[in-house]
Amino acid sequence: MDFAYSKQERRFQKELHDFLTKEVPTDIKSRMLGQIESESGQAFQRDFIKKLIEKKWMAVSWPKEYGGQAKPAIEQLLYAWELSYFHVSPGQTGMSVVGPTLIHFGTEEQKQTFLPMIARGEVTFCLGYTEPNAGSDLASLQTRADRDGDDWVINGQKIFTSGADRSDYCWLAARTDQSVPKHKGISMFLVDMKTPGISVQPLITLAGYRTNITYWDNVRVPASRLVGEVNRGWYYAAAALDFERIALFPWGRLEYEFDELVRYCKGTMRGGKPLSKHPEVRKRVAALSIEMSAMKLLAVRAAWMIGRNRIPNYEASMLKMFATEFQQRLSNAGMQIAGLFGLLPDGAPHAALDGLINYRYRYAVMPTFGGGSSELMRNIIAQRGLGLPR
Amino acid sequence: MDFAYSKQERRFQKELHDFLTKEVPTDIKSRMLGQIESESGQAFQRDFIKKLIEKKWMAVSWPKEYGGQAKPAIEQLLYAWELSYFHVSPGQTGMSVVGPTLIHFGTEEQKQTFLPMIARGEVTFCLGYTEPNAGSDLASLQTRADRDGDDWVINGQKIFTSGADRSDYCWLAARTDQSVPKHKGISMFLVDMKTPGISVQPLITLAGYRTNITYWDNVRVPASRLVGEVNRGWYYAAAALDFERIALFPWGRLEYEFDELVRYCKGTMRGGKPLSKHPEVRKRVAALSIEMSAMKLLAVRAAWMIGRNRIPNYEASMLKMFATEFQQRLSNAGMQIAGLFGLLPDGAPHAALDGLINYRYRYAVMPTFGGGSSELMRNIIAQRGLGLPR
Amino acid sequence: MNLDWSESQELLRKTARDFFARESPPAKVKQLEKTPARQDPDLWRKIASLGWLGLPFPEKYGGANGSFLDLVALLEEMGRAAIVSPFLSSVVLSGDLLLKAGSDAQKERLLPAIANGSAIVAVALCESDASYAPDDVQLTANLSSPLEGEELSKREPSALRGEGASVPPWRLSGTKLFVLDGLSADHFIVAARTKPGKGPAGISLFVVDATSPSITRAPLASFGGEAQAEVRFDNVIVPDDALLGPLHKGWPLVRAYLRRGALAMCAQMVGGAQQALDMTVAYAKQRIQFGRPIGSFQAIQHKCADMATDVDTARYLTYYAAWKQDAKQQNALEISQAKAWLSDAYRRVAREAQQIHAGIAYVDDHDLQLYFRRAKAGEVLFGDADFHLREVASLLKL
Amino acid sequence: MNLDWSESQELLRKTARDFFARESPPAKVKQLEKTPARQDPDLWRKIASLGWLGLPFPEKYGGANGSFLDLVALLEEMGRAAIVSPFLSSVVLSGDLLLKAGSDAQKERLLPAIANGSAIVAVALCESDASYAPDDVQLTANLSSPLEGEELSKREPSALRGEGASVPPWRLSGTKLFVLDGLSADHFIVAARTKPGKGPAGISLFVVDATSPSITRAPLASFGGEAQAEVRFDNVIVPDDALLGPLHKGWPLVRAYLRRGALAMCAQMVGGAQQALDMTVAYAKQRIQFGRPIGSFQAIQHKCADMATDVDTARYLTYYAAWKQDAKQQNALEISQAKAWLSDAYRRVAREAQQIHAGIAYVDDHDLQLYFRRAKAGEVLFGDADFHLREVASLLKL
Repeated sequence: MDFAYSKQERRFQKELHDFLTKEVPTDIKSRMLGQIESESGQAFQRDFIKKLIEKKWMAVSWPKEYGGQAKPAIEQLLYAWELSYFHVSPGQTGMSVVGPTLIHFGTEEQKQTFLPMIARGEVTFCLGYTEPNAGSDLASLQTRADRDGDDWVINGQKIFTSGADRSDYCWLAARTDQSVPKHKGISMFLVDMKTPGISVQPLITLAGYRTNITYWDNVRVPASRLVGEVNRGWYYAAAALDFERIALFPWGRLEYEFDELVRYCKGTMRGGKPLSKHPEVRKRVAALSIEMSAMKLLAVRAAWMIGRNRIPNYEASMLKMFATEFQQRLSNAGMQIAGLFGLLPDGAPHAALDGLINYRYRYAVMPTFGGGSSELMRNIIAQRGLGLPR
Repeated sequence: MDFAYSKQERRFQKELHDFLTKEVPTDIKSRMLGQIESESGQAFQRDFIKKLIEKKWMAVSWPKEYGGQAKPAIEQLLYAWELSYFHVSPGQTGMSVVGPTLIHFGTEEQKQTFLPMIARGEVTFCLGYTEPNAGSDLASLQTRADRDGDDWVINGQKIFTSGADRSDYCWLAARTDQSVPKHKGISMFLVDMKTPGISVQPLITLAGYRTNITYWDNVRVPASRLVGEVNRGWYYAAAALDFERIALFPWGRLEYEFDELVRYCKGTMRGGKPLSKHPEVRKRVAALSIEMSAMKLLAVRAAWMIGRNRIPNYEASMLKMFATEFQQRLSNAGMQIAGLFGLLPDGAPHAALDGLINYRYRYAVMPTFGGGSSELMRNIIAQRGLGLPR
Repeated sequence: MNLDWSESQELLRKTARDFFARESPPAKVKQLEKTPARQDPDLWRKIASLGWLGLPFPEKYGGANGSFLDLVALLEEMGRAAIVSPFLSSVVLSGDLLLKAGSDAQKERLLPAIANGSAIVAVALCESDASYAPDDVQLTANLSSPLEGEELSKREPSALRGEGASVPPWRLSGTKLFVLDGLSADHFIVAARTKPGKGPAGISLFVVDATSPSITRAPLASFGGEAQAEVRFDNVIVPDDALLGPLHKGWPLVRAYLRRGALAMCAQMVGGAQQALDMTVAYAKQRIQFGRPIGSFQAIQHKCADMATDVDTARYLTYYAAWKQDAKQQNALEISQAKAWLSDAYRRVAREAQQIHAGIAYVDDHDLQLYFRRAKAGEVLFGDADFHLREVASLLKL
Repeated sequence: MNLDWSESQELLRKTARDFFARESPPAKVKQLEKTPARQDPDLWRKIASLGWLGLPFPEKYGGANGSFLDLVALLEEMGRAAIVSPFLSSVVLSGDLLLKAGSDAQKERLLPAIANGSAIVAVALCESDASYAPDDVQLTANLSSPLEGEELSKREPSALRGEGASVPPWRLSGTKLFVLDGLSADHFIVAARTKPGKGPAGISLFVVDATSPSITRAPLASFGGEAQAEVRFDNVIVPDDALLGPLHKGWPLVRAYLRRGALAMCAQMVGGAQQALDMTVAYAKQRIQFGRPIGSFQAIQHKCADMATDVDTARYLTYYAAWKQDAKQQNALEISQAKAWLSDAYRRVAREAQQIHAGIAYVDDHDLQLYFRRAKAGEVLFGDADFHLREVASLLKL
């Protein structure tokens, strides 16, 4: 047993860290609140992608023939961790979902068309999975794609289509066969968001950033944009989700939040002494540090398994569940430590950590149901991991 | 809205309290650990019953025509609370299960035979419900009673038949009809424990007291000892259980445990000051005091509803669930406060509170599944209380 | 023993529920939250016309002589509707401080005005620590500069020297944070140091005209929805008769204010938690996934059962403390028990409500978010769980 | 990075699991728990014959030069089988203290004896507080009364004056509580005050022959199953060369002992928690209620998922701390993190295991109770969660 990073891994980590420390300005770090969805944040991310491409760090996980670095899983984890610590996560959907799926399952034409664009950061994607009546039960989705000559014609409605208003393509799941059990009739499409018939309606979230409802009204998509094989979409999505849960979930953000909370506790006087000298605060922060370590170890385990070509099944679900629930406990503890100052959001005078604490508390609501609810994760751990009967 | 006890209620409570303070020796109080199941504890209880009968306090809840006091529900609660605070709970099964069921559903002959004996504390009962394969799913019990002439012939096995080794009668649930859905074919019997064919095998529990497995081998019971009507046993048991959950569960014991824990914290020096001056201990005990208050209020609510002839359905389940889970938190907190001294049971030198803390930690394991598991209670709250679909 | 509301209380509850549903529906509440002052004069006038602004006051001040449980009934409905108004600040708290400690003149001037809605009075307590501890009160109230040759020690205010004597006015300087309803207030009750130092001694309360040009106010846009403000007092001159209660010995009044505020918050929080539970149960019954209502899944049922238990325990802890208040029994312990419990319980309920609603309630204008945000603010306001657990420990004489 | 055990560790794990299943099945463990000393000489000999009693020692002392992770592999299986033995006391802890601080003579005398099983050494630390704090060490070690005319200040022990000098022996007086394996021990390592007072200064360690007639021992029948004892030292005379490590400066050794003990406990607790989970999952698959295996109910599945998460996180926190130990990196933080976590996690796992097993495991001789009881003892031994959270806070420089 050996928890040490290899020399190469350490070098990569240090290089990343130095680069990010240099390139990501402190004021973005301290004001990253929802920036990913803001105009200025978007502009920063676009510029930042160019720098990543210069460093050949854009597609670290992909095979070299597709413009990637073919980095091993542990380095992918380090990459995702460091970038998310600094709150830069360029082209996440393209890099982590679309790219890998195309590499494994896409047609040759799809690979040649999309992979280089993704690797160069020239194209953005939104995910068209969830529907008003298909959340946890994603396989019950009703958006349909009907074959009409060389095209598929798409009709339906999607919700939580984050980034739909500024993405070039939608990675869309639609039903291509009504006659088979529900998860067997789904296909995946690459849909140009400029295609007529798509309309996008904003939804503002509790955390303040924008997501969307998208309406699909006779949207014609060429058959060449059906990913891989027809009716195999469910398996592609599941494979992508497993992948996404492990390496590219932005767990580094939690470490950043923890570090900032520690800084807040040390730097904030309350009752004549720093918060970090209050026994209750000390105990709370100490407990959080343990969960932080546990989460990192679960992430390392999952990445290590992938590196050994073992497929994490329940392990990925455990990580996702633990990390997202920890995030709620972390942000809640931050709010409790900040007291009344935690009630103030970004922009309000006196807001604790410039509103970071408040933002995270609002944001942390989502990950325990987004991308597979904690309830589903527990089902998976029990059934796949422990072999309990359905 | 008025939480005040009436003058009569207060008088009854005071009378009880004064009586118990006088009659229950401190050394029994402080050494009550498992006494109910011990020889000396049994002897004390037998003597104590005589005193209760003198005070006409034996059958406080029963109608006067059956030797009872017909006390209103709130006074029944006070009675159960005070007695259990002092760890005396004479004839619990007879008073709380057998008696009320006979009063409501028994034949005239059964009432006349049994009620006066119970009211005078002359007869003891054990409960024959649970079987090895019928726990939470009690309705699947397999012990059968077959009609043979004027008798029923009972065959089967029961488990957790507490007191079977020293009870006069068993209040036994057995299947009298194999052809109907499972809860519809059950009847209740009053079985003399001296009947040939009954054998009793001890089971020692984690808490140290004895319960039993009972084997029933062609046990002949006269038809007159089938309670009420044939095949109605399930409804009688359910009615008795609801009743038992509310008024006569020994919640007063928890208050005693809490009070003793407070005494321990105030009287035990650790690190040069009383435990009660340690911030962690203060916080923990304060939190327990709140749960204690909440539990009392849930008990008062249930009793008050009964007094108003409203039937508590989910409210009784909520009380049972909350109180038993609180008991685990309380005993666990006690163990944590006592540290290494909490590991020592009754009889060991240095045992915290003479082993009370350790005993309660072991005992508290049981009530969250005994008498209806917390899982079932939550099902009931959700389905009966909130109307969620099955 | 009677755990039912009285008939008149039931009527009040029903009237209030219908009124708020009609006059302050969630959409309107959310609009109001986007305004700086978070006060709707129109709604306020309508509430006033129902007589609720004088509910706890004696009749001679235009009040209805209501009990604290009457207030609880009303506050619970306010919490259920998640309404935003200065009711708590002005009626429940400032009104009570005036009743407890005000001179006849102060009471006559302000209570009828509060009761008819023409004056809003807010309490300015917290400063840079926002900890509800006496040390946090550092705003100074000094007597105006002495006249030539006058000794400071002789410059006692009239409260100490008997009526009628005149002294130079007080000058208040400092900054108050988290002043509830600080922007809509017409008057402040300000906790100030009349003797420099720390601790509870030397704190006095003053009634201050909020429109003084030496007062600057700015909103603190709490995400909880309540109307918080920062209020700067820049050498604000107030007359001697502005002193509310005893000189230097105002802290017991502040403690009473905090306790009453905590209990009133509990009542609001019970209403909010009940509403979050009701919304969740209704949603779980109609939301279909995997071919069944999600409310039929055991995991959802058990969450809902725990929520119901949190709500019921919170409700009775609150009612019990309120009943003791009306029965004139010591209830500091019961208040702190209720508030410590509710601080956690409402948050747990709101959190599970969000989890069961999942995505649909993560949308900013979903009504459930009102409760998610109120729960967090309620947790902290008038003392969080840690604060009240410390109180409980002291009151248990540990 | 490699999260697999090595081949030799896998072999050790398998050998140990098979061995304990065969030689120390639950029924035997429960019998052993009923004896006062809680030590099975026969089992001990068999363990010795496998070479495990010298696992962490250098070869020259009859050891196998194993790593800490090797120990973890073995301890985990001991925890899984819930065995009762002085392995932790004698091999893992006393052996390590001797290696760290012993003189050559002490090492040569005791380590081979520990390794071949002929000597059991136990550590006597706790007294009336049982708090693992230096103030709790009050047992006194005084030099024997001075000779006529001799000044006390000159009576430094040989450790300070160079080898060979002879001084009168030490006299130890006091009572130790919760001495693990105190009844079966042949020698004690005793923490004593060589200077009166409080705090860490002035504490020294002594190796004491446990068979001294001035030592009285009595069992403390912990319900956790581990062999606790009360040991009285009534003016026990020990020679000067009994001093282990530096005079007056023994506390750092005690701290190292506590940390190593905490980590070793973690390894045992991981094994026990895994076993409780495995038993529960197996039971939930076969126990039928309502016509289905109870493991098909979502409430049971979610409990099991949480238990598995507790076990996995506990496992990797422990392995990580152990790996750092072998890598000679500072791991005080990681140890305290692991122990704080396991103190709660194992108890949670054991509690849910009991709840899912329900009645059947409430019977005293059900195997699951071993784990329920071990979990509670493990929670407290070598520092409970609160203790280690305070450590974590300090180590994080909060």
